[in-house]
Amino acid sequence: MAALLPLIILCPLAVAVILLLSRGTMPARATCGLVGVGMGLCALFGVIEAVTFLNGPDSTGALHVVLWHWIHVGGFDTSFALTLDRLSLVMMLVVSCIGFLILVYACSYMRDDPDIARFFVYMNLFVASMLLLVLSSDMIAVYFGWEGVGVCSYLLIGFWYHETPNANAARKAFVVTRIGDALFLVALLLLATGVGSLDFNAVIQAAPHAPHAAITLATLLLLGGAVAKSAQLPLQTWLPDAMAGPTPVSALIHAATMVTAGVYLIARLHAVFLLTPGVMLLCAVIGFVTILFAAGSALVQTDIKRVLAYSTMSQLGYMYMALGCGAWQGAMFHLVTHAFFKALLFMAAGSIILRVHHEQDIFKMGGLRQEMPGVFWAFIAGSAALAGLPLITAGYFSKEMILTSAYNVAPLFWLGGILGAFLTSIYIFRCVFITFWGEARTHAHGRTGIVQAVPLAILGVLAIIGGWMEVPDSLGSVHIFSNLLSPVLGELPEEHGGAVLLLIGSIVPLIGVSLAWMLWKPTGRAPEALDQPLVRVLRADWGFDALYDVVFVRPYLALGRLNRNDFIDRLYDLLASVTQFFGRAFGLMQTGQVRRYAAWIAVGTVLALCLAV
Amino acid sequence: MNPGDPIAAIAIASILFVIGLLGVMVRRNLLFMLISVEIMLNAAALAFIAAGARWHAADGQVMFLMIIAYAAAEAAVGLAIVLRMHAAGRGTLDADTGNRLKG
Amino acid sequence: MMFALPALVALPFFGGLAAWLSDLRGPARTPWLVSLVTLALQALLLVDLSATTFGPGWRAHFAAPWVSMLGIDIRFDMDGVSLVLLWLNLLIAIPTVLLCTRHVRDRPGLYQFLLLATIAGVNGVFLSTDMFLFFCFWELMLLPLFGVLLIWGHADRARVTLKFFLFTQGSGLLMLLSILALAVINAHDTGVLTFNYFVLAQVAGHSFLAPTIMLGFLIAFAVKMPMLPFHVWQPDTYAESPTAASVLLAGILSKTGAYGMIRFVAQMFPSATAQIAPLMIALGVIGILYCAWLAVAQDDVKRVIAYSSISHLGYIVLGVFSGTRVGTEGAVIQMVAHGLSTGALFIIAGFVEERTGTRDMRRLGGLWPAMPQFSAFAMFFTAASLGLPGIGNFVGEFMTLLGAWQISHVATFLAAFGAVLSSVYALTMMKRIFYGPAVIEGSQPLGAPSTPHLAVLGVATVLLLVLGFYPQPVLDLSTPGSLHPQSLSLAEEPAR
Amino acid sequence: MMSFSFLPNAVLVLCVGALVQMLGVAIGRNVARDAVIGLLVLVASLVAVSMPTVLYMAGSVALFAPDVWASYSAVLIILSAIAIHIMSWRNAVVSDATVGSEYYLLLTLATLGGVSMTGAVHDVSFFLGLETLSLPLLGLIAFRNGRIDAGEAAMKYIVLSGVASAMLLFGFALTYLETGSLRFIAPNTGDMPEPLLATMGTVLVLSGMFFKLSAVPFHLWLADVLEGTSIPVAALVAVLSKIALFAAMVRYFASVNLYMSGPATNEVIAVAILSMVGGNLLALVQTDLRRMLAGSSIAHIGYLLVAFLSPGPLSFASSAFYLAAYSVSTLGIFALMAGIMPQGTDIRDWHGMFRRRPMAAAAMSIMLLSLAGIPPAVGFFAKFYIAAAGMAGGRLGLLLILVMSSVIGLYYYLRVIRIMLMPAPVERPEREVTSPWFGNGALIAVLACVTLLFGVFPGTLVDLGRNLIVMPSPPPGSSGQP
Repeated sequence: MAALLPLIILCPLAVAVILLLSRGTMPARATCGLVGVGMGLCALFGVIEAVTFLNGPDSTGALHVVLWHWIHVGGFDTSFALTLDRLSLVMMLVVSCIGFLILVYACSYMRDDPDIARFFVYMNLFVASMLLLVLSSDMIAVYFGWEGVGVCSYLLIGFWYHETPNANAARKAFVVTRIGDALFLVALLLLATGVGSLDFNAVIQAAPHAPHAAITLATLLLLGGAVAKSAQLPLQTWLPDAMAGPTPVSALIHAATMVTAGVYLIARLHAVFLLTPGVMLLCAVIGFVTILFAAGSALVQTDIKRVLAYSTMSQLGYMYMALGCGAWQGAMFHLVTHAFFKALLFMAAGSIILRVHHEQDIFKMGGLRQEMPGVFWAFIAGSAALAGLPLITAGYFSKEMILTSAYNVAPLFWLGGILGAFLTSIYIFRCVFITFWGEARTHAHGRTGIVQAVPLAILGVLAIIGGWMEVPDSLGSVHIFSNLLSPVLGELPEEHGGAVLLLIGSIVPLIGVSLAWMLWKPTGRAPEALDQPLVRVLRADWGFDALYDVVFVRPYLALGRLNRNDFIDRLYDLLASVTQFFGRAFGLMQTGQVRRYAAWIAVGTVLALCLAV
Repeated sequence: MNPGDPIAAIAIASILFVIGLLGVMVRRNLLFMLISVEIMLNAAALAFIAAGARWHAADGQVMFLMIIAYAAAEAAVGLAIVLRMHAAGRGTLDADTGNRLKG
Repeated sequence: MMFALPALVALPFFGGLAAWLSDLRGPARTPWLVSLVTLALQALLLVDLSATTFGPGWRAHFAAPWVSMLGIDIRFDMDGVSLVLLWLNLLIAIPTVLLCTRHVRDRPGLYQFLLLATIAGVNGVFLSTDMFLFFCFWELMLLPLFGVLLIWGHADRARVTLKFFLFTQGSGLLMLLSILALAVINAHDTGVLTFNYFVLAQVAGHSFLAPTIMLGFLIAFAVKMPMLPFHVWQPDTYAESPTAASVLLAGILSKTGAYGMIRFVAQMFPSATAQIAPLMIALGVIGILYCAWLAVAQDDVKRVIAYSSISHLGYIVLGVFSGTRVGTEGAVIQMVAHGLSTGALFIIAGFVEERTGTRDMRRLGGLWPAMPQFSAFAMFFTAASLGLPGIGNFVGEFMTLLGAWQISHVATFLAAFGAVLSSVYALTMMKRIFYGPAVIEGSQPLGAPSTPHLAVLGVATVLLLVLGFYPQPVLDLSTPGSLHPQSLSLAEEPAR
Repeated sequence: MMSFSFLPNAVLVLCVGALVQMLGVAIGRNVARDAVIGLLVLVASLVAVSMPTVLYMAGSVALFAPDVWASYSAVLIILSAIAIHIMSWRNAVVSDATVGSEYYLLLTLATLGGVSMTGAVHDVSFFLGLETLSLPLLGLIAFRNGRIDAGEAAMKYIVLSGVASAMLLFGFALTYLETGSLRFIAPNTGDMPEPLLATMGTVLVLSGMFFKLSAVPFHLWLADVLEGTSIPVAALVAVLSKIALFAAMVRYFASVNLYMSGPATNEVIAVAILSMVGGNLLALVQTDLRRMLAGSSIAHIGYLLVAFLSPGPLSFASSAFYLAAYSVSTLGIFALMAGIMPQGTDIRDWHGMFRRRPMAAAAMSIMLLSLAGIPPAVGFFAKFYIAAAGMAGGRLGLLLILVMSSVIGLYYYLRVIRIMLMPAPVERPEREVTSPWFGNGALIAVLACVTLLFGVFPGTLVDLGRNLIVMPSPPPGSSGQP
C-alpha cells in the first residue's frame, strides 16, 4: 500500500491549502467539517497503512516510497523519500490518531473564535509537517518537517496576535528552538559532506567506518537539536511560555507530538548513538537533571497549564534518560503513553479553562468536582497515569520500564527517576485537589459539549489501559510493544532485580498522593499559593529565564541599539570630512594677493630645481 | 672678463632675475611690480646675449630684440590696465588691498 | 537567433524611450502600458532563448566590432547562469513597472524610461563578455537609478544618492584599472590588444600580477553587492529610495555584484581566489552576523530589510569563495531566492508605508487585522528570509554552507548560527509591525489591498515554494560555462 | 645644411584676417559686421588648415613643422575659437556697440597665437605665438566695461604671466647657452658643458609652461581670472590657451625619453600628482561654478599629464582624444552659462533647472557627466583611453591617484546635477534665466550631440587619432649642434 503513504501527509496539507485559499470566508461549521473529514481520512489511512504493513510480507523491514530528487549536485544527492518501518509506524499512528482526536476537540474549543479558519490552517500544516518528519527516510526531509513544526508552533503560540505577550512567547519559543535547529543543520552538513547522502540507512551504514571524532561531533550536535526541540535543560525556557497558545495547541504540539520529535530522531539513529557512549551518557544526565528540575518547578506553579508544561518537561526527561541508558523501547513506550495521558490532561484542563472564563490560576478554581464530573474523571485518569499509580495506569508500566533499565545502567539514574516519580505524584495531585475539591471559588458556566467529551473519554480509556501492551516479566510478562519495535530497535536487554524495583516504584507514587492529600486536603479556608523567595525562584524556572535575559538577550539588544547606526559608516563620514578639510586648506592658497601667487610660483620653481639637481 | 666665458654674465643675469622675482614678491605697488617683471625680462635678455656671445651666433641678439619688444608691449598693456582699473573706481595702486577675487 | 542577445539589451531601452515619448502627449496610463508591453516582449524573447538553446556551457553568442582599433567589440555570450539571472531580472522588473502607477504621480513616462533603462543595463551586465562593454554597462545601469532616486526618493535623498554613486562608481574605476591591466598584459604577451573576456581569462590565470588585478574586480563587486566593509551606502539608499527602486536595487542590482564575483573573480582567477578565500569567507561570516545584529536595532522597516539583505548576501560570498561546485550553484540559487524574497518584502514595506504613512516601527503595530492577506504574505516572506526549509532561500543557504563546510568548519558553524540571529530580527520585525494591540496611524484608512499587489506576491510565493521543493532544474542551469578554449566554439572572433 | 621653412596656411589666413579686421575697425565701428568678418576669418582658417601649404620661405631656420599633430591641434583651437565667438555674441561683453569690435579682433589674434604655437619648432616662433596669445588675452580679460573684477583679473594675469614668460625666456637662454641652438626642443642634459645649467634651463621652461597650463602649484591665477572675466573669455582661457600650450609642450618633449627619470620627468610627475589631487580638492569646496570649473580644468591637466608621461603607441592618441573631449565638454558648459544664466554663476542659482529649462539642464548634465568620466558621455572613453595609455606606460601609481582624485571629481560634478534636479529652497529667490540666442542654442545642441555621439561611437575619433601616433616631428637637425 505504498500509494497510501503520501496520502497520509497530503490529507492535512490539502485541508490547510483549501482553508488558506478560502481566506477565512468559510463558515465555522464548514471549516470544522472539513477538518474533521481531512484528519479523519488521515487517521484512517494511517490505520489501514499500519494494518496492511504489519500483515504484509516484510512486516519487519521497511516500505520505501521515493517521491522526487531534491538536490543532486556533484557527489551529493538527497531526495524526498518516505519510509515506513515499525518505528515510524508507531509515531505515525500517534500523530495521526491523537492529532485527529485533538483537532476534533479543537473544533468545539475554538468554535466561537472568528479566526478559526486560520487556526486550523496552522494546525493542519503542523500535522502535515509532523507526519513528514516521522515518515521521511532522508534527514533533509526530516529537517523540513522539523522546521515546519517549529514555525507552526510559533504561529500557534502567537495565534491571538493582539496580545503582545503572546507574540513575545512565540518569538522566544522559535528562537530558542532555532538554536537547536542550527546545531541540527550543522550536523546535517557534517554528515552530508562525510557520507555524501543524508539517507538514514546510508548514514547508519557509514557511521562505523567514519572517524570517531566526527561521529561524536555529529551525535552531539543532533542531541543539541533534540534537546532544544524537547525543551530539556539548558534550552527549556521556552516551553512554559509557549502555553500562551490555545489549549489544543498545547495538547497537540507541546505535549503529544512536536516535543517528542527529538526522542524519535535519537531512537531512529540509535545505531549511531551506540557508537558514542559519551554522548549517550550526556543524554542520560540531561534527562536526569531535567526530571528533577522540572518536577521541582511544577511543584509550585499556580497556573494549571504551566503545571502541565513542567510535567511535560520532566516526563520528556524520563525519555531522554531512557535513551541515554539505551532503553529505546522504554523511551518510545513512554512517548506513546505520555502522548495519551498528557493530551488528555491538557484537553481536560482546556475544558475547565473554557468553562471558568479563561481562568487558569488553580487557586482561583476549586470544587469543580460537582460542576463538571466528566472532566473531573478524565483529569483524574490523566493524573493517575502521570503519577504512575501502580498497575491500573499506562504511565506506571512505561515509567517502570525506563526505571528498570536505568537501574541496570546506573542506580543513581534510577534513584533520580524514583524521586521524580514521587514529586510528580505530589504536584499533579496537588493540582487535582486544589482544583476539584474544596468549596467553589468560581462559577463554571455552560457544559462540556459531546464533541469535547468523546476525545476525552477515548484518551481517558487509553490512559488507563494503554499500558497493558507492555507488562514486565515480574507480573505476567506481556511484550506486545517491545516485540513490535524490536526489529528496528533491537531486542530488549535482560533485566535484573525487576521485582524489588517494581515494588518500590509502585509504593512511591502512593506515598506522594497521600502526602499531597495531607498538604492540600480541602480545609475551611481557601488554600494560598505560598510566596517565599525560594518558591518564587522555583516558580520562575529556577531563575533560568532571568539569567539568560541578563546574560544574552539584554546585552545583545543593548549593544545593537548602541551601534544602531553602524560605526563603520561613521568611519567613511570621517574620511569625507577629512577630504573637505583638505579642500578648504588648499583653498587657503587663494588669498587673492598677486604677491603670494608669485611667491608660490617661485617656491614651485625652486622645489622643481631641487628635485632636478 | 673674456667673451668666451659667459658664466660671469650668466651669474649677473641670474642675480638680476632673482632681484626681479623678489621685487614682484615684496613690492605692493603695482607699478613697481611691473617694473620688477621688466627687470626679470631683461635678465633673460642679458642671458641670451651672453649665450650668443658664447656661440658667436646672432640668434642671441635676435632674441634680445624680441624680448625688448615684448617687454615694451607688456608694459604698455599693463599700464593701460592699471589706468582702466583706476577709471573703474579702484583708487589705489596697492596690489594687496581690495582684492575681490579670492578662493 | 543571432540578434536575440543584443535585442535583450536594446528592447527594454527603446521600449522605455517609447514610454517616455508616449508620455509627452496622450493619456496618463499609456507609458505604463507601453512598458508592460515591452516587458511582455522581453519575456517572449527569454522564453524563446530558453527553449531554443541547450546544453551546459555557452548557449548563445553574438559579436560585432565596435572600436576595432583598440580591440573593443560588442560581444555577448549567454550561459546558464546568465539565463537564470536574466529571468530573475525580468521577474523583478515586472512588479516594479506593474505597481508603480500608484506612487508615481508626476512624469510617469520618465520614470518608466529610467526603470527600463536600468533593466537594459543589467541585462547588458549579465550578457556582455567584452570587458570594456561589461564595464560600460556596469556604469550605465546606475545612471538611471540615480535619476529615480533623486527625483522620486524620500526626504534625505540628496545626500544618500551621492553616497551611493560615489561608492559604486569609485569602486568601478578600480575595476577599470584591472581590466586595462589585463588587456595590457595580454598585449605584451601576444601583441594583440583585445578586451575579449575569454582571451583575457587565459592571461589572467597565469599572470604573476593576478592577485593585484583580482583585487580591483573584487572591490568593485564587493561594493556593489554589498559586503562588509563596503556596505554602508546600502541601508541609506534602500531606505530613501522609492519602493520600485528599492526592489530593483535589492532584487537585481546586488546580484550583479554576485554575478561578477562568480564570472570575473572566481572563474578568471582560480588560484588567486583560493588564496584570498579565507579572508573573504571570514568577511562573509562577519557580515552575516554583524548585519543581522544591526538589523535588530533598526526602527525603520526598510532599514531592517536592508540589513537583512546584506546579511543574506554573506551566504553568496561563502558559496562563491568555497570554490566548490555545490557552493557556486548554491550561490546562484541564493541570488534568485534572495532577489524574490527581498523584493517582495520591500513591496510589502512600501505598501505598509503607503497605507499608514510611516516606516517607523515605533509608530506601527497590530496591523494584522487591518491587512490579513498582507500579514500572511509578510509572514511567508519573513519565513523565507530566515531560511525556512521548503522555501528557496533555504536551498541556497544549505548549499552554500555545504560548500563552505569543506573550507572551514568554524566559519560554517558561525554562519549557520546566523540563522538564529536572523530569526531574532525577522520575528521582531513581524511582531513590531503586525502583532500587538492595533495602533493604526497615518492619514489614509487601510483599504483593501490592490489585486496587482496580491497577484505579484502570490506569484513570488509560488516561485519560492517551487524553488524550495524542487530546485534541481535551476541547479542544472546554474553551472557557469567553462573558460577552456575547446568550450568556446560559440565564442569565436568576430568578423573584422 | 639647407633646410626650408614654411608657413602654415592657418597662420597666414589669420594674419590677413586680423589685418582686415583692423581695417574694419579703422573704417568704422559696426559690431555685427566685425563679428561676421571674425567668424569668416576663423572659418577660412579652418578650411586653410586642410589645404596644402602655399607659402614657403627659403631660409636656414625652420620655424614651423608641417605635421599632423600641429594641424590637429590647430583644428581643435580654431573650432573652440569659433565656439567662443558664437557664444560671445549678444553677450554682456559686447553689449555696448562702442567697444565691441575689438573683441573679435582680439579673438582672432589670440587664435593666431595659439595656432602658431602648435606648429612651432623654434624658440622664436613659439615665443611669438605665446605672446600673441597672451597679450590679446589680457585685452579680452579686461574687456568688461567698468568691471573692477575684470581689471583685477587682468592685473593679476599680466603680472604673473610676465613672471612666467621671464622664466620661460631665461630657461630658453640657458638651454641656448648649453646647446647653441634655438630649436624648440628639450636638451638631453647628459653631454653638455654644464649639465647643471641645462637642467636649470629645462626646469625653468617647464615652470613657465606649467604656469600657462595652470598646473599646481602654478595654478593660483586661474580661478581668479575665470571668476573675474566674462564667461566666453573664461572659456578661452580654460580651453584654447591650454590646447595650444599642451600641444607645444608635447612637441617640446617629443625627443626626451620620459621613461628614464630625468629632471624633467620628475618634475612633470610631481606636478601631475599635485594637479590631479589639488585641482579636485580645489573644485570640491567651491560654490561658484566658474571657480569649480577652474579646479576641474586643473585636474584635467593633471590627467593629461599622466598620458603625457607614459610614452608609447597610445600616448599621443589618447591625449589628443582627451583634449578634444575636454574642450567639447568645457566649452559646452561655458556656452550654457553664457546662454542661460550669464549672471548666475553661483551653483545654487541652478536649483530646479530641470523643471525650468529641461533641455538645458539635460545638456548641462551630459557635459558634467562627460567631465566626470561616466558613460555614455565622451569623457568616459577619454578617461579610459588615458588610463589605457598610462597602463601601457606602466604608470600604475599615477593611475591609482587618478582614480582616487576622480572619485572626488565625481562628487562635485554630480552635486551640480543633483542641485539642478532638486527644487530650489524657498528662502532663496530664483534668478531669472534668459534663453540663448539661436546660434548659441545650436552650438549647445551640437556640443551635446558630439559629447554623446563620440561617447557611444568613439571609433571614428579614435581612428582619426590613430595617425597622430606618428609623434610630432622634432625639428630637423635636432642634434643640438649647428
